[in-house]
Amino acid sequence: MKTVINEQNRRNFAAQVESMLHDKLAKCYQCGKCSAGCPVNFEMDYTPNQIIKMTELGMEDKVLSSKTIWLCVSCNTCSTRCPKGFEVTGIMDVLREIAEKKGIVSKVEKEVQMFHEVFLDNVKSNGRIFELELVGKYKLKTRHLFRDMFLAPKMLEKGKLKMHGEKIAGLNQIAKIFKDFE
Amino acid sequence: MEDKDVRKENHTDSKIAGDGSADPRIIAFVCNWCTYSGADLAGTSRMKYSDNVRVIKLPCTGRIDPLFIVEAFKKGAKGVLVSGCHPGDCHYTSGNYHSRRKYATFRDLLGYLGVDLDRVEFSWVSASEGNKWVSIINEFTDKIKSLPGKSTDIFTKK
Amino acid sequence: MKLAYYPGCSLKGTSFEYEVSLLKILEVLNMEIKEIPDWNCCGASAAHSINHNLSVALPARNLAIAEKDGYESVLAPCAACSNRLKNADYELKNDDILKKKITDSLEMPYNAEMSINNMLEFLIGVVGKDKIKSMVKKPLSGIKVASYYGCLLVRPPKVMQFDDPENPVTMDELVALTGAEPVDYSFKTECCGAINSLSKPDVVMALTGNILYDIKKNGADLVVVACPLCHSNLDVRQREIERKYDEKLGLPVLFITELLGLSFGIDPKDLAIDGHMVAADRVLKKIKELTNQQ
Amino acid sequence: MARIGVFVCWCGSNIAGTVDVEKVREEAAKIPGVVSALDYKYMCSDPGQNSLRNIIKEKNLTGIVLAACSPHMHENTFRKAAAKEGLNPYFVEIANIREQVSWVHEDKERATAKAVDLMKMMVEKVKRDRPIEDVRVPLNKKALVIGGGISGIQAALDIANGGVEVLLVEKEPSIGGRMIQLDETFPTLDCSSCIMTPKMVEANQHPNIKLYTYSEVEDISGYIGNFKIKIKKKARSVVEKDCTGCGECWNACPMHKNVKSEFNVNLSERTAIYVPFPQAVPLVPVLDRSVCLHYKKGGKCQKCFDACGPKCIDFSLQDEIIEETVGAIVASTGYDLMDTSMYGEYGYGKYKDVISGLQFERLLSASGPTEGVIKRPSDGKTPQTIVFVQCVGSRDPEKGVPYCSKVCCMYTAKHAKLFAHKVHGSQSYVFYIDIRSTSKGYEEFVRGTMEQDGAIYLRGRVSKIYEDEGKLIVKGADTLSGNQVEIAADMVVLATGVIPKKGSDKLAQMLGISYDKYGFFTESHPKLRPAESSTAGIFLAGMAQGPRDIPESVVSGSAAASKILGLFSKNEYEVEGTIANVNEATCVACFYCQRVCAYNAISKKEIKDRSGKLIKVVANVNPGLCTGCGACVNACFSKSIDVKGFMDDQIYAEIKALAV
Repeated sequence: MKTVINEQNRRNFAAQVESMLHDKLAKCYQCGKCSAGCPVNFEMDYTPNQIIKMTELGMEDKVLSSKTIWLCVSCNTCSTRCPKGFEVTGIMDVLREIAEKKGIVSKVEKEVQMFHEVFLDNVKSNGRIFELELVGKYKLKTRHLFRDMFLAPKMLEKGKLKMHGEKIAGLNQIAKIFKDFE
Repeated sequence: MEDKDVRKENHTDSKIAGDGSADPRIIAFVCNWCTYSGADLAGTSRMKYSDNVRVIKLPCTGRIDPLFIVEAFKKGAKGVLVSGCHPGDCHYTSGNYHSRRKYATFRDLLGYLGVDLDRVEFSWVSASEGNKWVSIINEFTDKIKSLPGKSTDIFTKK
Repeated sequence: MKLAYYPGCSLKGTSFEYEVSLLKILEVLNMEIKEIPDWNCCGASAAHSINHNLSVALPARNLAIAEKDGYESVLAPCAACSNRLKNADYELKNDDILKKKITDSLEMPYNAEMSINNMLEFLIGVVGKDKIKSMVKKPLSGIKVASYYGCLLVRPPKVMQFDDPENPVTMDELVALTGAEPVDYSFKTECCGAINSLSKPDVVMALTGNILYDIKKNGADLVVVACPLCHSNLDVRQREIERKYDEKLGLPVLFITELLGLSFGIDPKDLAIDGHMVAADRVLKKIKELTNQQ
Repeated sequence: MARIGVFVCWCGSNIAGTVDVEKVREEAAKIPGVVSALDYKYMCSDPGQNSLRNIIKEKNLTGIVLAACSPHMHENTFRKAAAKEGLNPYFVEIANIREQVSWVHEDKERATAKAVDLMKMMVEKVKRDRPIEDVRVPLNKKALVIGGGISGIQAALDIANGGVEVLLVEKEPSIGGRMIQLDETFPTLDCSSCIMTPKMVEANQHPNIKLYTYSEVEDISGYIGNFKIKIKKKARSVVEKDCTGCGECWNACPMHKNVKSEFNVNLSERTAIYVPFPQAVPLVPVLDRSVCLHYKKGGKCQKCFDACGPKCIDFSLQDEIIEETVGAIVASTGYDLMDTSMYGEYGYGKYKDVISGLQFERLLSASGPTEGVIKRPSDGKTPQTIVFVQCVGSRDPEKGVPYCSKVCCMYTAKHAKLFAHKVHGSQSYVFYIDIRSTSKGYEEFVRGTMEQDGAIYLRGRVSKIYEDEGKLIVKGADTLSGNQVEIAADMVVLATGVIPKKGSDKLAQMLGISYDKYGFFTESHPKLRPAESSTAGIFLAGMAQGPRDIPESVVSGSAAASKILGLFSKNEYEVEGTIANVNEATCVACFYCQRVCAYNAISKKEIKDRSGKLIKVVANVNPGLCTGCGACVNACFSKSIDVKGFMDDQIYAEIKALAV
């Protein structure tokens, strides 16, 4: 493990993250409380405090292709307990957004990323979530066709899965929002 | 030698004209504890700086009445420098804060009076900052020299 | 006070029980809420995960519509929805540049003065403890209930402004009002894995398993939640967790509205309790026996 | 009519090399009012000073200007010389033509012109000088020490040993402070009470020390040399002089279950009539009226009274106010521990076996609730695994304070060490962020805790602690290995951060000394005047100034004492006369001057006519407190206050002298 720091790249990346985050990376003094309390830390390749440090050092490729940013469930335990009030959850959002915009697909955690994408597509085309369609499209995309399928019959029986989705009247407004911000 | 002559020339010119910007009179109000000592240190270190400045020593920048600044301009100064201890380092605990706060409100009034605010400068020079004193004096003198004009330009509104 | 209602997608789908029970108890309480016309999805975790502006704009449309219709207060029973609405409102309050960008896109003004209530805030703050207490016809004494809050109701505290983020008590207070016994346990605000339910089922089962076994260990008869996401992880995934860890749980997971409904003496069927994956029959039977004794 | 003498010094070639001193002298002679002008090679030399003195005498000078080196060099020299000839020393002004002219400029003509300007300024200034008398404040040679912890006791003993009378005021029933609560001290592991108790006894028995325990300073006025103080001696309900400290009363007290012992940090109970700990000084109990049945149940219970042999319990005793005058004060009020129950994630207050560092000290202490055997508060079992969490409250701007509490790294290392010594085969884990062990022997001590005593150190904070099947599960991080760590512990000790003693801000306001935003007293200068407060005559010691350890507290106590002994070595305190002065005729009593004064030097003065009728109220400058900074002059709207030596007319004259 070795990193050669390129001053310009380091500054650019850190500045980009800081401006999106509205917070200073230098605030973090690496106490590790975020990592100590993170419920999904056990699956991560880098701990949250490492991600912060790596961002500060400009290790863009490693950070953006890490499992960590996609495993984060935004439970906010880290930010809530951070003694420095640093936006730990916020930085994960920012890094995901940068990765998404750059088209970097996480090799290991692409499913989480795909889920978010399918979810937003669903919102875009219906205005609301049509769960059956969401699940179906997600399964097609990830090809995990049979995962969780055993749940389906009972859910259908209980009335949890609606067979028809609704589209909202103001779909044009939703389309505009997506156009403006996508 | 030639340099010297040029300066001599300037000096005499200003004396005759009395308002040239080539040899402006600069008055510095400084506190006794930090800046005055810092200026002394520049001396004991034999640093050289512009000789346009005349220092008026006060116990603390908190003692500096903004009207002193007006008076200095009235008496022909082309630039006024106020310098004291760094924030938090005041020999008298909080005098420099008072002076800063006072100046913040007084600045508008100075502007209203027609004083070109570029001609007033505030700085913090500690007793150990002889070099800072030198560069502040030199830079401020150069700045004043670069400003257009005659003494009447200081009070732009008449 | 006019109260707007933002159901969110889950209440119209997998967590229809939540809406059914909510509307039922409001009927009993003689209170009215009005669904925000033509509301849209808040964007949930997906939006804030990959597109910050979208995560503010989508909720903002709903808030702006509510404001236009003259509402000052909105109820969002889904914890995730209320979290996103509060977040959007917070950002719009504190970032004028973003606010301009968003309202320009929406072509609607929004003053960011809406009071956004999650289910618990609504029950305690709008309905009121006294009114709830007065409606309790069949106290659930003898039933041990664990309140599970999860993440989204309490965190981040500076935005949610609700209860103690480490030791919340609001839901326990509501449980106590029904006559049931609140059960204390350590994982009240631990994360269940939330949105990664579909994409990382193993992770979700590990987290949810921790919570459920801790609840079980502390002797609860059932769990109450105020979040459809928590509910689907705790309820829908429970059988799988039992299989994975080879230990029976059998913990019915009810929405807080359902528990209140039971104590009001409403028929479980009217509260759609039979819509859950984990059958609540045993507990319902116990409740019936207890209330018969009273 | 002014008769000014101007003396231009060559300083060898130091000045004369760059400044045409003769020209300066010639220019001086031309100024109206200058009756004598002279240049000389070395004005500061004996011949130089002599000629100065001769001319003062001969020409009957009213003021002198020296165009010479910086006033910071020789102003005093020349003032003394002038004073010898009967001239008021403040009629001496210095034009600094060395440090600020000859040494910093090269062009002789221009340097000379500047030197002339500076000389002219000073001539105009000296013309307007008024005689100034240095102020002499008589000193009441008695000191007050507020706070009877280690730093206060040290200060009191040192002052008393210097032959000065000391009043030592302590809020609690016994002196000893925090140090007497500690078990052993780092890095030497000597027993705290073994080294503290003799000092307490010495303070109690010292002929020059008067002890006021269970007492508080209620009011302070005045200034250096002359502080008027009021001490409230709270009613003890026990007549001190008769009490033998036998203990019959507290043994008889029926209230022995419900009141938590403050001294043992809630780990044990105490009675209503009690001494906080067996070695208390003085060994006289206090009756806590807020819990005593006698007061609660209308006088029915008097079991202690009945049990008392010498009959020294008096339920009717009242608070007493004692008035004293002292010349100097030491403020050494110490510290409190932060309340860590705000960390919901750590469960302090919820889980009995999550305790604070100070509580662990009591568990270690032979005089503590468990007699030095480490037992869990929940079930009394001896813990085998303890997790220590550092920086709880410290370095936490969100929930606690941003500063480092300084002592926690060391006391945690000590705790882990003592735990290893007391419970063989046990294991401690220490979560830390950085280890601060910067004094003599400290780093070796911490290393020893790891290397010899086997404590495992993990670099990271703890995020959550919860109970599971009788164990405390500690979820922390080790950032060095990049791991989330879970440890099942029997007990957790939180290294709680320190904050100033509750009410220290109020005391500071009463004393008129400055304090920071946390309530720690601020020193007059952080480097050069660390023992002095911002107010003359008031000195600081111990943790009241900020986190520090025992040796530092002792040093600071001694430093304050030596400052006071130095002050008291003279009969009067001399203040430079360059202080503020009020023109009572024009003062309009707006008291803006009072608001800006950093030294509390301005008070309201009532002017009355002969019949005692109030005519007006004016500002009044206390010469013992004023430092002559001049902030008040600027604040004054009616131009009624001025600083001697830097009067408005003098400064305007200086500006005028520079007119181009």
